[in-house]
Amino acid sequence: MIERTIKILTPHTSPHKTCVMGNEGIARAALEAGVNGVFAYPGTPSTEISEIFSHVNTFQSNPINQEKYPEITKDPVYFEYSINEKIALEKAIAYSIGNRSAMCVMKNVGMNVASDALMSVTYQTIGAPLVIVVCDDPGCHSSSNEQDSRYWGQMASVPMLNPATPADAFEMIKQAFELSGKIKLPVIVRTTTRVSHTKGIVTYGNINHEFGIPKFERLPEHINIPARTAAAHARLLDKLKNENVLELLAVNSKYIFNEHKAKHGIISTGVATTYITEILSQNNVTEKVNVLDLGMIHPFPEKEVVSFLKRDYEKILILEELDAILENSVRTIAQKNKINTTILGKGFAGLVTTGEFSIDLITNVLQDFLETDFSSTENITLADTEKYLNNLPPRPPALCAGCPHRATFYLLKLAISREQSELILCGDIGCFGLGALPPLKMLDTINHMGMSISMAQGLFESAHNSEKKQKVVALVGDGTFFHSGLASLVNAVYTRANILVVIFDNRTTGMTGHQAHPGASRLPKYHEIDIPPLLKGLGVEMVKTINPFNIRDSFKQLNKAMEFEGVSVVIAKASCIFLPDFKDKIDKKLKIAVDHNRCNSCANHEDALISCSRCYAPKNNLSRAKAKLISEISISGDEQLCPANICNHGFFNSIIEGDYKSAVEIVRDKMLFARTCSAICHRPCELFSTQNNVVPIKKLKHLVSAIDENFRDFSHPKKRTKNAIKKISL
Amino acid sequence: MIERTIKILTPHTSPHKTCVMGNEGIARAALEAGVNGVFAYPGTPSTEISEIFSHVNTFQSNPINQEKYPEITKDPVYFEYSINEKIALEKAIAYSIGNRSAMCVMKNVGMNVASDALMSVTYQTIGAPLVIVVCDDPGCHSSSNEQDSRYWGQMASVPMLNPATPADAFEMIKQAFELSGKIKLPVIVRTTTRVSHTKGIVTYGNINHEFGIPKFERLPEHINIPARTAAAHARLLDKLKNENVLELLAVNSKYIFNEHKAKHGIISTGVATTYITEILSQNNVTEKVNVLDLGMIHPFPEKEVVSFLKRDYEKILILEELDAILENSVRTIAQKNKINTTILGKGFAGLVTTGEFSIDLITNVLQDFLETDFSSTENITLADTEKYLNNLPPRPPALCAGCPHRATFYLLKLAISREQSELILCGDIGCFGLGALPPLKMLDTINHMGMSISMAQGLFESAHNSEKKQKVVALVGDGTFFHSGLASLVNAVYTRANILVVIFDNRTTGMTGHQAHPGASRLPKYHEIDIPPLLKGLGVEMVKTINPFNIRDSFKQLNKAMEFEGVSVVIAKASCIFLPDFKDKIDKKLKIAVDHNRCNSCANHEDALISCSRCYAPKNNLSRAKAKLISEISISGDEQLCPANICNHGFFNSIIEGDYKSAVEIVRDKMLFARTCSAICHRPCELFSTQNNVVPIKKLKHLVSAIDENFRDFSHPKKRTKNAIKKISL
Amino acid sequence: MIKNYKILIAGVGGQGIVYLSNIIVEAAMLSGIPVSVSEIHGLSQRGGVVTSGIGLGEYCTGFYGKAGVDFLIGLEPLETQRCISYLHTRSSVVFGNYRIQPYSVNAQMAEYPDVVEFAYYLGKQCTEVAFIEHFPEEIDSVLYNVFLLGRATRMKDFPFKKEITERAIDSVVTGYYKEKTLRAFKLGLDYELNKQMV
Amino acid sequence: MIKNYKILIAGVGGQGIVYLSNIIVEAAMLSGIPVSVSEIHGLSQRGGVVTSGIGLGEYCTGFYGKAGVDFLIGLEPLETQRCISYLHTRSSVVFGNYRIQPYSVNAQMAEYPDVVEFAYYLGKQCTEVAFIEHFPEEIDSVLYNVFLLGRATRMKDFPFKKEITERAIDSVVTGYYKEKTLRAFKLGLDYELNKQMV
Repeated sequence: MIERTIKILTPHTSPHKTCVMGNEGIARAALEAGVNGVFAYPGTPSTEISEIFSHVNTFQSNPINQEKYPEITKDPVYFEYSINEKIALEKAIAYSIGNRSAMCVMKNVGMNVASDALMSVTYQTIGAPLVIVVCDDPGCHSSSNEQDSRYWGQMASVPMLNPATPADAFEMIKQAFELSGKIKLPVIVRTTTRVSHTKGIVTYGNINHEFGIPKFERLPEHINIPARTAAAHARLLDKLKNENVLELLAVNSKYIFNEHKAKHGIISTGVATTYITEILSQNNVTEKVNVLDLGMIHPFPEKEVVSFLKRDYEKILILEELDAILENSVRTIAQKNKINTTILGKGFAGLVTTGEFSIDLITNVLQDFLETDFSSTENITLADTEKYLNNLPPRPPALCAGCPHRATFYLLKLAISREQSELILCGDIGCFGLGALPPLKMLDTINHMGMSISMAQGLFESAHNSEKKQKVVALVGDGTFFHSGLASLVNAVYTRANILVVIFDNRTTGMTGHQAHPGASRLPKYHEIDIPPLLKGLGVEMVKTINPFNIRDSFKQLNKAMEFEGVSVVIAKASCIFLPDFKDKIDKKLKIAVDHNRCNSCANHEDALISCSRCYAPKNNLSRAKAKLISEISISGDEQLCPANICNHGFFNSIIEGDYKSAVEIVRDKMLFARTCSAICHRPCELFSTQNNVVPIKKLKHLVSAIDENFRDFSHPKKRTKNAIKKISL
Repeated sequence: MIERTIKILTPHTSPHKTCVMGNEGIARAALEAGVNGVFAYPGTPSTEISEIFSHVNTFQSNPINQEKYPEITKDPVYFEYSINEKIALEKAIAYSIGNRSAMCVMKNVGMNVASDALMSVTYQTIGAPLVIVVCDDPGCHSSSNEQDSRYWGQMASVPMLNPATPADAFEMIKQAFELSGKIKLPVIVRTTTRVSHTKGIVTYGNINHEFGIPKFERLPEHINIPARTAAAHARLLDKLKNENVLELLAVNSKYIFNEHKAKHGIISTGVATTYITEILSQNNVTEKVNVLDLGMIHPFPEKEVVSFLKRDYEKILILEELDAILENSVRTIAQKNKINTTILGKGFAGLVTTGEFSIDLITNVLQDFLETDFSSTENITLADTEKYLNNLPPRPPALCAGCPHRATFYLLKLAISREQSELILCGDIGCFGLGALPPLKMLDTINHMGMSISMAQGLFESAHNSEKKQKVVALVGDGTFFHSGLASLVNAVYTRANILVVIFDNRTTGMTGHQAHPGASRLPKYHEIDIPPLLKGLGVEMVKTINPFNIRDSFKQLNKAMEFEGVSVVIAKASCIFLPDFKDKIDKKLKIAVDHNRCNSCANHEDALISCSRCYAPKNNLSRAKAKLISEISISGDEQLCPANICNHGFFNSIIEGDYKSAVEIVRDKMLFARTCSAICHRPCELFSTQNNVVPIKKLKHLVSAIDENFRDFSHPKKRTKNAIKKISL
Repeated sequence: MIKNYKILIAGVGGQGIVYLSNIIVEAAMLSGIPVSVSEIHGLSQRGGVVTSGIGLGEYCTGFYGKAGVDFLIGLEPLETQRCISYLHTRSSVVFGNYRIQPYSVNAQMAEYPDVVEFAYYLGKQCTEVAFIEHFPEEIDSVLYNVFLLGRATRMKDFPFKKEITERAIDSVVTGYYKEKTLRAFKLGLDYELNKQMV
Repeated sequence: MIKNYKILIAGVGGQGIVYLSNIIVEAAMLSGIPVSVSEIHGLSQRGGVVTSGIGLGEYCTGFYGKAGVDFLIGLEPLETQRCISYLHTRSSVVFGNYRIQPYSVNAQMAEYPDVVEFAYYLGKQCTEVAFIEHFPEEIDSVLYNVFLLGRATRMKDFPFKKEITERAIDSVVTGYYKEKTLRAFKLGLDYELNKQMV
């Protein structure tokens, strides 16, 4: 990682070609443009951009690096993951007003969160350049909607650039910084997943060190009061007619395949241009069509489009992913200029406003548009592919083996009968949202960032006057809690909602790559905010922190919190497996052995009412586990050993007897996801040992749960099982 | 107020005509449509709608009313001012998902705050009807921008209605509830100031009591995960093609002045239609033009517009306030249908995309469009109006007399030299934003809701590595603090910003009409959140609560907070003069007399270094007052009496001597706004008296500061002065 | 009854402009005349300008433009003067000399206009003008609005007869204040009955 | 050198797909061939599907469609099979039998396809197919990707000579792992040199 950081910080006095991801190109371009500060909230497909600056910041702040690499650590770039996109944009605006150039990075839905800041600053002024990067996600690879951020250009009246390739993105970021400084407006560069996550060749150059000198000017524009607003709106619109804007519109309206006079014209923007270029050249039809690529999409490049429209084409095709924004603008301008050429867009040859483009889709569209059959140049597909594609098992994402959220969900499964109870579980955005999928299915709602706590209180309120005054449960990750959950929680306390909030506190922003947040700051330059005192200060009367792997204690606390009338909060706190503190534990690689005495002390043997779990009970596993947990005649929570309440005694003996099937059944009796059990098990029933030839119980579980006859897995485990058994020596 | 509440709750089995404000009509229509719950954040021009439901809720919750008015208190409507628009919309969505019909009300910029909730729920589903009312403010009467909320229809793909009159608004709210329930999408009704704040005749009818029975259904649509999103987008777009939508488009596309075949056609929406109707009929030209009014603007009423366009007009004019949204859609549809009629819109006859329409503007536009001179029907203007209009003093809004914010600003003026210091004061939205105007001029920035704390930390960060590591000050109202300031403060604590936050805590949401908020909840059904423990829980190390009228103590605390390195917060806590607790004090109407001994004990006389303020010192008032405050040789803060540090002794004697000019000078020596001084004075130097014939010092100040020779006021005060002096008996 | 007639009420926040407009609306409703009202009161509680335009008749809005107001009721003289471009030569005006000084005047940065001179000017320009230089001492300043309405009712182009306006007050005002309000109205109606100003 | 050639790498998050693609990109850069790459790795850390399309030549993107992939490297057999519609009759494929079972298979709700049977099918359909049924035990599973790259380099249509690929590895991989990586590559290159599968 340090090498990548050095690479991105290294200036090149002569052009240096490199193949980088769009997001990396964006980061480099910002550096070359002389960015002073970057403010972001992580979110796919934007995250790599901000991650680079996070590394740059760490690198440049390190005194060792400052000494070793004085050139690339001078004028360090400030970086911050703000707690949400609104604050990130607000701080970026303020930073710019303080005369330091800024960039603000977020994903599509982030712009919604930040929009209030955008919609007013345009009526005012900025100082140093301010560039906003918004990454859209047509096709919803990793987003809760596929909204089209191009609307913000029109809605906020800000210049907007829409690159088609990493090289475009690289150039446009630099243009955006320059333009922003000239017209004192934020400039938006909007990418899509296929631009941000594509690698292409980009030419690195020098890095601008004409950094802004901090300065705040008292200007009337900084005071936004209604009396001045209407005039400010007119001034804003004038800025968009500025010659620098017109120049950029011209520069970014590019003709491609323009050598021949053609009957067909295409106007396209964004990644659509990339598809067209490849397909037309691959099928040798570049002479049949002229293509105009629009890289700057707001203000609308009227002059350039009119001049293209007037070239007397028979038909013009508009290609853009998502909404018909470009198409409607072109039609409007054609109508205004009384140009009667046939214009085709959405609705033509399967072009719709949902989903993303693909080579196949655009190939079909171009064949229809050009009335040309590409089949002569096409490759021949394989035979009988359906047979090999039908019924292939899907591979949905799942919570990692060992993820503490699995333990918390198991706990919730024990505490809440999904069949018998109408209790509603309101989920939120983040890794733990995977709990909505099978096999967990422990979430009833997932919406957008921070909705869980609002959803719970709204659902509580909707049933408030009815007979069922049941508590509603909100489940929220720690990152999301700080992003927007806290505000909803304030509202819940204020309106006396009867809800339980479970914070899945895995000490990081997990989903997007383990960024810090106020509750888990990691770096000393940040102040870590402890959640329980914050909640108590806010007036939450019941706050419980649990270790989700400690099932018996956690179960008790969860039940207490459920019974509490009012707002109660349970913080299930255990590190994400990707964090160093989790990895540290694993790295100890301690050899361990089973202590037979302690093994026999688990709840299974202490609960006189329920027989040993070696008796196979396929149906009522959860209710039996639950009964055991609440049973009076059992050892205390602190003494309890197997978090999943598995009879390790029986399990262990079965393996010694060679009865692996029984062993697996014992695990599955208590744990729906037997294989995972081996991964999340933290081996409480083992003792450390110095003997090298002892296999830990965790490994035993892993090996047994991987046996082929139980799981029909014909690959490696068989051999591994053999090898493992060899090593067991007791 | 109770009568208005009863009126709005009373059902009418036969049509009942009444003249009401658009916002009142909206509230009534929601009741008639059977709304179960209303969630809002206040903001002009939307506030009256939510205020009505606030009263309805209070009325219906009162057991006395429940007994007295059983009919109109049954099935009470839930109401809540959520802490911001995002949470209001989220709770409304949740309420709807709980099968209770909901309405969410906000102003234009509020939709930015709420937008993330809107942009995803459309991909999912609601339960009972959900109507969102957004009130735009063309002309920026009371907003920080004049953004066009009509974009949300396109951007979020939700049906949108755009009424022209209160009667329209009334009907459309009912249509919106019905449609929302049928297609399971939120429906937006967008008004403007001129619709919301206009009164017109509306016909009240019956009230629907088919209230939703609380119910939550576990549906896959409630789980928003990327895998399902793309398909959900297509389903959303299908909903907009539903027959119920098409029906509403037809119903709300109305022909006006359609009797004659005309050469001129107008397509208009919103209040534009109202202007056209009046001007055309007033000038007797209705036969010259056909008008199509579009009440439903998303999805675009394609069929209706095409049929209008095909009527073979010579010219068609598009009239809409703000952006050319309708115009571009009409041009697009004309282009698609190869209709070549001349279409005029923005750019024609002074039509621009900023500001609001007016009778005069539209009169000119229609004269140009119809090529007809209306002057024959016009009234004759008065002569020489310029002479009487030039140089008329403006009347900008100002902080109320007695407003505690004045005291806080005075304090800041004492503590912070605006000439000598570069200290930046970042303001926020709310009453105290008036402090940006003369004579206070104590704010450097005002942007949008909650920006102050972000601005301060961003500006601090921009200068962080420079030599001036000065603290930056954020000023924020208590309502705004809960709306969005808290999140920014979390970020400031997290990133270790060196800022001072002054919370102007006047115990209410002042600007919009004194709504409750979590920090000042007033009603027992709400839990009041005390700010200091919340801040301490959050990790703010220095939190001080001051009474801004207690200048000496407050000054000390403020200086300490300024010196503190890190985040410090000063809460200037004193009630808004409109709150009952302030009024209660006034209502006591205690008669009071001056105690000569105590009068002489003010700081002026104790500070040996500074001569008595009877010596007129026009230049250095503030610095002298400040010197006095920090002087060692003065009586303690607790003993200090006149908060503005005015020599009441000298003042008093001047009046007795009849030297009113001197008396005024003494006041003005310490208080820039002498007249206000009399209003905000809380009479600490007076003693209570039972004598009826004693005039309080506050009244003395008021009378003296209102004397004509000092203020060139030729009206009443002269007589009042005379009368008042008569009454003085000492 | 007349058709398409526009009344404008102008003043400062707190002077009861909306209240007065409600009475006129009620009078229109009682007369069966279509009515609509446009109020501008952004920051009225902070002492800003408030106006209320009332349109009587079909297709008549409360919005007003140049020379578009037929009847002006001015509760504050400066705000009355600010409205003169909306008047025409056949307009009627009633206004009082109860001044509320803006900050700029108090701070001696601007001058309050000469009200009496303005009243003379207006009298010459418009059909009928009534200027109340001194309100009778027996009237509470909060009822100056209704007093002016009374005076207006006596003017020849005012669209409502006094019986209608009285019924409107009776219907709009409830409880304790009704009597006081009707008395203020009566006082306005009878004010200097034998002495026509300007 | 060839122009316009598409390579696809398919597998599961954590298998080093991006890493492998970086080596190929470096090989292209060293050869002076225009290159672009399209990766899809939404929730890779959560065990999802990861693919990387590499386009070689001017106007050649990393995006791939039906019958658009010339060379497929499959790091996981199920994910290899999922890609067959992108292959054409002149495509080359190298893939290994290192299975990572999705939840549905583990929970016995779905069956893992018959990999050997699939390998035979593919062998008949495409120009050249190499199937690694058992990876040599001496290779760490994290280096299966480089092993397959080595095996691929030996195939006749692979666009880079082994010297170029080796230089690319040398340039991309730094420090401690370089030697191990080069060894895995060599092992792949030499794997069952005398025994052509399928």
